Amino acid sequence: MSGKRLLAAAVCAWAILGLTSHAARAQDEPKPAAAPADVEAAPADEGPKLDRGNNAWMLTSSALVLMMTAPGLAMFYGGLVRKKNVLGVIMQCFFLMGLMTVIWGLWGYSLSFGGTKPWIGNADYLFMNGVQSEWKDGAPYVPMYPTGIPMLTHMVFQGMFFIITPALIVGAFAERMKFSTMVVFMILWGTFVYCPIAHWVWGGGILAYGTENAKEYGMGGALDFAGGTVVHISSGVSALVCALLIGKRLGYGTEPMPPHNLTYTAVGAALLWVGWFGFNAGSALAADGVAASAFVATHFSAAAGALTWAGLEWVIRRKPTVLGAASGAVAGLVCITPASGYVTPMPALILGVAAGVFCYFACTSLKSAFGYDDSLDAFGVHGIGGTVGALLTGVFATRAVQDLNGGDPLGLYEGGTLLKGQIVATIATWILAAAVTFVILKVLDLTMGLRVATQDELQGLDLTQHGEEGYIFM
Amino acid sequence: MSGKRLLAAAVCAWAILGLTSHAARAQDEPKPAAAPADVEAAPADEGPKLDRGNNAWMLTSSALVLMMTAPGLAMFYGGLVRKKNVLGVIMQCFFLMGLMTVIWGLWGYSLSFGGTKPWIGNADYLFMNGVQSEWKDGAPYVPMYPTGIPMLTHMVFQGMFFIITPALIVGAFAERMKFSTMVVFMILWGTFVYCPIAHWVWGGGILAYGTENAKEYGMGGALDFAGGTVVHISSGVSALVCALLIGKRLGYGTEPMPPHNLTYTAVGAALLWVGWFGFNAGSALAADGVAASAFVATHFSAAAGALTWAGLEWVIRRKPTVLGAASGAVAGLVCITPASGYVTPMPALILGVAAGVFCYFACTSLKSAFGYDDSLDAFGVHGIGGTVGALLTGVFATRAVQDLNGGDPLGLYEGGTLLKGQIVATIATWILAAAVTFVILKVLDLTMGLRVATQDELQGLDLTQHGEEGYIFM
Amino acid sequence: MSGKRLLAAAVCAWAILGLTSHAARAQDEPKPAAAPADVEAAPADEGPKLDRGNNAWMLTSSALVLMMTAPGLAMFYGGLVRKKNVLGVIMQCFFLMGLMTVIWGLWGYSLSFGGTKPWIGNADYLFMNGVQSEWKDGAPYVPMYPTGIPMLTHMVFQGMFFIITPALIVGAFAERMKFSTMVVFMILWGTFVYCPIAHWVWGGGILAYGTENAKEYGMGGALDFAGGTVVHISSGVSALVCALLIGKRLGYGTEPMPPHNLTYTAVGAALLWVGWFGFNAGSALAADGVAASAFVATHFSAAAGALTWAGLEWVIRRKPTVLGAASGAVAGLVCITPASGYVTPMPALILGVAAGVFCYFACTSLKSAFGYDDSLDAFGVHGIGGTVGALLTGVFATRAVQDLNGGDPLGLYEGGTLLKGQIVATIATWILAAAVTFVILKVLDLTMGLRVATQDELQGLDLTQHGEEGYIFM
Amino acid sequence: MKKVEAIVRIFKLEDVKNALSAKGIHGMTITDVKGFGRQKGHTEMYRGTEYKVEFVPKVKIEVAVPDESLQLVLDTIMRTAQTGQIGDGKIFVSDLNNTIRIRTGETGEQAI
Amino acid sequence: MKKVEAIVRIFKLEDVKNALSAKGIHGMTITDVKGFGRQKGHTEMYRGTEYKVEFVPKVKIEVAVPDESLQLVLDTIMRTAQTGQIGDGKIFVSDLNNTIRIRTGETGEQAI
Amino acid sequence: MKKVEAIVRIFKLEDVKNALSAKGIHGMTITDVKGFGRQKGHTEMYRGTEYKVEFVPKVKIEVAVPDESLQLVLDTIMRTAQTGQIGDGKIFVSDLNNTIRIRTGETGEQAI
Ligand SMILES: Nc1ncnc2c1ncn2[C@@H]1O[C@H](COP(=O)(O)OP(=O)(O)O)[C@@H](O)[C@H]1O
Ligand SMILES: Nc1ncnc2c1ncn2[C@@H]1O[C@H](COP(=O)(O)OP(=O)(O)O)[C@@H](O)[C@H]1O
Ligand SMILES: Nc1ncnc2c1ncn2[C@@H]1O[C@H](COP(=O)(O)OP(=O)(O)O)[C@@H](O)[C@H]1O
Repeated sequence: MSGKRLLAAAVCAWAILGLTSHAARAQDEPKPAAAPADVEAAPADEGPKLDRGNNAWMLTSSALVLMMTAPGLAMFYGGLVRKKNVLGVIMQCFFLMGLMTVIWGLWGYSLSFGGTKPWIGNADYLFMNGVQSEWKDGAPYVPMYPTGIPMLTHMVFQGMFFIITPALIVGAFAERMKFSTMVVFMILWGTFVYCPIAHWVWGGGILAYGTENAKEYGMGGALDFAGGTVVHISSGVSALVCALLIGKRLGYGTEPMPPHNLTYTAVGAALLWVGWFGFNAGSALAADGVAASAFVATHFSAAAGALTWAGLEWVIRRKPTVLGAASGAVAGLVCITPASGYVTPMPALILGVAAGVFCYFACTSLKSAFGYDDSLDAFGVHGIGGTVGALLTGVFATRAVQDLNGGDPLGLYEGGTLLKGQIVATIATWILAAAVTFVILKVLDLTMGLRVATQDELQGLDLTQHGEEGYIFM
Repeated sequence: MSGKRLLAAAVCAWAILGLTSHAARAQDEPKPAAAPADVEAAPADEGPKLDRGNNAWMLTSSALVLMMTAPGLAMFYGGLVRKKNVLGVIMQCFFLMGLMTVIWGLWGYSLSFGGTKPWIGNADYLFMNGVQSEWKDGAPYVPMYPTGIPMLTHMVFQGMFFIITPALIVGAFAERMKFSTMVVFMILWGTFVYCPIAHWVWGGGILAYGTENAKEYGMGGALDFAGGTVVHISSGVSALVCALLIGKRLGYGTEPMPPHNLTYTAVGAALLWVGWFGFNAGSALAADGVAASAFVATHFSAAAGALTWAGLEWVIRRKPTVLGAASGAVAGLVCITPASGYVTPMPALILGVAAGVFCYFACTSLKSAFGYDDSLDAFGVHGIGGTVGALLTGVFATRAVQDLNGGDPLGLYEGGTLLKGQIVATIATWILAAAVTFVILKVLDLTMGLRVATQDELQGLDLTQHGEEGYIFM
Repeated sequence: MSGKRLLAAAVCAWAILGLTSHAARAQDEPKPAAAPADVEAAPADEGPKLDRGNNAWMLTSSALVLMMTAPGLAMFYGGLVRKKNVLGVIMQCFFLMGLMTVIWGLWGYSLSFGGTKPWIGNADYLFMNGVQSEWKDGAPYVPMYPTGIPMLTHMVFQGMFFIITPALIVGAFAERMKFSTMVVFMILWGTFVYCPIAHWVWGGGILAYGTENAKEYGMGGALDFAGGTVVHISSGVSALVCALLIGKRLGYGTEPMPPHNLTYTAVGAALLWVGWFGFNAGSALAADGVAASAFVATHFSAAAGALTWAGLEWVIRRKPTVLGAASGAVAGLVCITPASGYVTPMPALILGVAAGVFCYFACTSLKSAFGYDDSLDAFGVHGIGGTVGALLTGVFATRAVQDLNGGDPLGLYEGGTLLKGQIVATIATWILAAAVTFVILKVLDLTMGLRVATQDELQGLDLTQHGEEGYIFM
Repeated sequence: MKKVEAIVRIFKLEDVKNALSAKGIHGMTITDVKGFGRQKGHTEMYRGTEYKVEFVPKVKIEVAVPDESLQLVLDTIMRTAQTGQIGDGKIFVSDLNNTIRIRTGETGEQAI
Repeated sequence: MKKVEAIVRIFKLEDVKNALSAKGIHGMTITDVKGFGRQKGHTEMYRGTEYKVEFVPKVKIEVAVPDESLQLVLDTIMRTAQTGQIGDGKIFVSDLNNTIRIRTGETGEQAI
Repeated sequence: MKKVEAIVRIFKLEDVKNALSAKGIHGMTITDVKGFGRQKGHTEMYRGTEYKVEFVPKVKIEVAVPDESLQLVLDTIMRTAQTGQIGDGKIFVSDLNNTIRIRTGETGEQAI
């Protein structure tokens, strides 16, 4: 019900936004997004020169972010489902590592980071042209990114985000979605939801802080250091739409569906925590002071989130659980993501606590109030946590970490005006994600069908979708 | 019995040490600890400049050390307990990642690394003041550490040590300790055991090699590259005290308590091995030749330890076991920790062999001789291995790796006098750890109680402390 | 049968090659292998100076490659065997981490990288002499490698390859080989198979691209960026010989032998994917543009391999499996290994597809056609994938990534002549690996025996070889 | 007294248990078993090759009942465990000489 | 011959087994089971919401005994498995027509 | 009708099952059990100290058979499960009052 209304609202809002955009297109192209804080001056003719320290850190970060999807998320989610569906979830994560990587290389990176049009990228980087090394006047030429890393490094680092973001959605329709439909859904979702939002926020589009585009359409734009909007709100909100459209699991509400292996879930959460250092500190695109600051903020928020969630259980239910501590850590990591490169350590603790509180109640009170079956709480943790984080970034971002406003304050707390841009970005992301996901799913529902047969759901996805069993212990 | 006597001794010794200290406080403040080998010259007014290579390595190392606690240690320990307690152990490790991080940020780092008083740090860095970025004369200012990394990087790297050290103790009281009591214990232990020792050895305190403080009270001080005293002796000795005071598990000695999942234990040991590169080579606080040397020493000692322990089993019991190889590798890693940045590869092999031999017999003959129930051999591996390592550092440390003595030899083997300082540091650490842990536990025993109810211990900590089960395979 | 013939052929071919070599030895020493692309100019007297960015990346890569063996390969292989043998496989991987490391430190590195004789290394680096830091004219002296990393870093990075290569062979004789025999076999195999091939290809020997040696005996030599010949062909071909000589598992072909824990296999595959970034991008021995390019090629090929294998199953068997996606990813990683530092992203996708197709049919049609029991498809994936990769490197290698031929084209595709050298290197590796492995196994068969007793095989290696059980869930 | 052993589909366990306790049968013992019968198992895949798994996971429900409530128990199980598809399972009935409640030492029907 | 099936608490298995072999009963077969009865299971938590787990893990001990040693076996199990708390379990006794030792083909009481 | 319960070695399960269905016995139920008997288990190691594991993993095969095919079933199991080593296992035979096929409600021998 409520879901339907929400979506209706979304669609209208979107239409309106759409119109304004058309009007807007008349305007002449805004100039490129401001280059990151620490671009190194370099001779105009040859572009930035290689910084091996930055490159070392960014390659490491790229590896860490891949690790987040598998084994990280695969174990975190895999442990939460029933035994008969463990491979189904792991397969979805693993297969997406292959699928989204190929899409990213062929067109995804170009649609996200090509040019600085307001709404979407361009074709400059299709098939890695202009990104890969070329043979140029008698020598290999390596296109460089402003922070002194090869563009290939930037591409592959961002490509890891393109993997984990759809993988997060898997939690919403776990234990019942048709594998074939999931594959098609993710191709469309990555292209029509992720790429536009990534371009808006990071590619110099309508929400990119301080750009002409943002001044034009985005009320100055938003700061999203590592993906509060692009990654977490987009996946979390889409997850909610999935949960509403695909419907509840058989027996949901009547029989218990306990996690079949919490040791995996705890291990997965720990790997997410570790990998998130690459995700957030890596988003500095350099091994500098901002990276160090983001690393610390990430760590502190995760810690505060874990203590808060487990603490709430302890107070309310009189027992702190492993799942609670793990969920809280993840919530803290989600919430700090957009803020990580802009806030100091103490506010990071506050964001962690906020994440713990909001996500705890989203996964308990909110979910039971509306009665949707977001199997693994992809919305409760990523949608809610991402939203809280995006907004609090507008409160706690400080020029003490990065001076992005010509010496003027950023966040509300230090007297800045960033918050309004954050609100706009949050709403825009909610709308795009909800609307496009809704349309894609409706189409797939009519064409391929979203859900496995009842018999198959009862027997489990492992055997029926993949012809395998997770454990054969006899 | 023996335990009691040992502790009595400890307390007396401590009292004495305490008095001298008071006398000593009259002295004027010693000057800062010598900066690490590779400080880079930098204009006096602006402090050391950022070295991105060093920072890249230190951020990576910080991530690796977190990974050691979970999933590393959580799986290593989790696999060794019985199924009904697997979550109990994992939860303790995971929860400590949150708890100790917050303490470290609020006061731990300041008490450990603030100032260079002889006995304990100061309040300079409380709540990250003087560590985090600040807005200073119209620009962000990033406080730097001498090796060209932000102080935030140094803080978070050291913070990871503050997590794993208490987590190591968990092995001693596994399967029977009350979760609530464990939480309070660790807060006190971190503050009153870890911080002082870290300050003594690394913070310019009474045991910091070559400092005035060390000349004053520490017989010249000790070399502890990555934590033989601070991490392993402190946790290992405290573990022994815990095992003695909390008593044996129900049925200990009468019924077998086999590890419920040795695959986890092996995986955990491998992750510890990998993470230890960050732990030891990261302790160079730079990506230089010393880091490379420490990396190699670590790897060689782990290898020798694994072969030695498994080899001893092969000879004595006629079967080499996975647990033996894993335990030996960890023993080798523990033993090389204090020496890693000071010894060449061949001595590293010797330390690994020594670790295998001493820890093997500590976990078999010694433990059965005294009959205490150190559930997962936290003392046998970390207490013994750390002690052996701290002493052998005094034998094999060489100026060929780091010239810390004005060109004069260091270790006994090359004719140096380092050993006496190592002995002093070892004894002082044993005493502080044993005495303070004893006092804390006694207080908690009287106030909160250390141990779960018998019924709960029989049913397992997972259900009774956390309301969860590790595996639900039906 | 077929196996026998193949081996006969091998031995003859080898004999011939052997003779030519003797003749050849008369020639005067070829000069050193060309230093890697990005050597930094440095004053002749003091050698290359430390590059902290490169060193940071290489230390990280070394850690990643160790992680590939355990937990990576240990879980990948461990999950594929039956429950009763899971520790047997994990133990072999873990024990090899210790064993091969010690051998590498004592003589392996020297035999592989000492001097530039055509056939084998020399004694320069025995026991780490000339590799470790020394006390030289009043200061510590750190021997450096041309890319600005300490030789210790190069040694330990290469040492990780010396661990995983033999560990890959474990897949061929899993579930039936005597542990003691395996230990002796690996010592001999590492010394007489790995070291010579590593020297030929990477140590300036007969196959090292562009060296005098290669011009002399290797038709110009081959490009093997990260180990298509040295690691994958050598281990894969040796694996086939092992499978043929040790014979089938009891009940092979009559009763199903399903993987006991596919969740481990999927997690292991994901860890291999992550670790492979260190393996391939690390083989640039620097954090430069080549490293970034290799990182991307690796990622793209793994992705294409996963999609291809799972896709083939989907088409042929109508169900894509987790094991298929995992196997395909590994096949793609194997195949790109020799090419990773020489090809652009799109060809990397092609190599991934080729790997998926060839390895799929090698593990199904080929294996069933010949009926050998290569338990975990070490030959099907590494032997075949490595061969396909080595040859396709000769097709797609381009000067656009590295200009190694004085500006002239490299691969067939851009009109170069590299392919013939690749073919020679592939054949030479097949022959050496097959012949020496055959001889070693025959000797061990007569002396120690290769296989456990039938009773032990039925009961499982965990209990009979190691006196342990993997899981005790009661 | 009689012992009733029913082999049923795993996902029917919850229903059967609830139906029985609704009928006042407050004790039973469950065992995980593997069944072999007309229902023909399934095929699984291993690296592109298929193999048959002939055993089907089932649960066995054991209930000791006084003779008079035997029929009730049988009917209840029949009704709730039935799907009509091959593989619904079997019920086996046999005699019990005695039952003892360990806690109290009670024997016979009051021990049930 | 009689067949004795005892459902007992997991942590009592060791004691019962030792007591029986002390009494000269040298063979038995153990099965992991889940029990449902007066003992009411426990609640578990899942992301802040609670749910009841009604099945309690138990072990079933099966012993085939010659009629003359039946009483001895029953008494031994009773004594060692008892805690007095709800959930101690049950013992079921039934007839065995025959027992065969596969190794030797012996039948009847000497096969036990 | 009779119920046959055979405790056999795990690796014999496949053979016994095949032999039985070759003989036209198309239904059986398998349970993982642990056995205690003359076969004395094994020792395991834990950090250099040894401990005995007295229980040996076995499987229990339960088959309900019409009286006339009882002997056939017993012989088949005997023959295929025997190795002659201690630990081959036991076969227990008992009476069944009734069998019901849940799917159809058929009772007695045609339900088997
Ligand atoms: N003769 C038998 N003895 C013991 N168990 C049996 C026997 N026949 C069938 N079963 C059990 O009943 C289950 C269902 O039987 P099956 O023949 O598959 O379907 P249906 O009960 O519909 O005829 C089997 O999986 C097996 O566990
Ligand atoms: N009627 C029954 N049939 C089969 N098993 C039963 C029956 N009643 C109880 N049990 C078994 O005995 C166990 C203990 O019974 P319960 O009623 O919980 O406690 P108590 O034995 O003290 O009365 C149960 O968990 C169940 O496994
Ligand atoms: N009295 C008994 N009651 C129930 N099961 C038994 C009994 N005696 C033996 N068994 C089962 O039979 C198995 C084999 O018996 P054992 O004495 O070890 O060898 P054998 O059958 O060759 O004499 C045991 O592991 C146990 O499972």
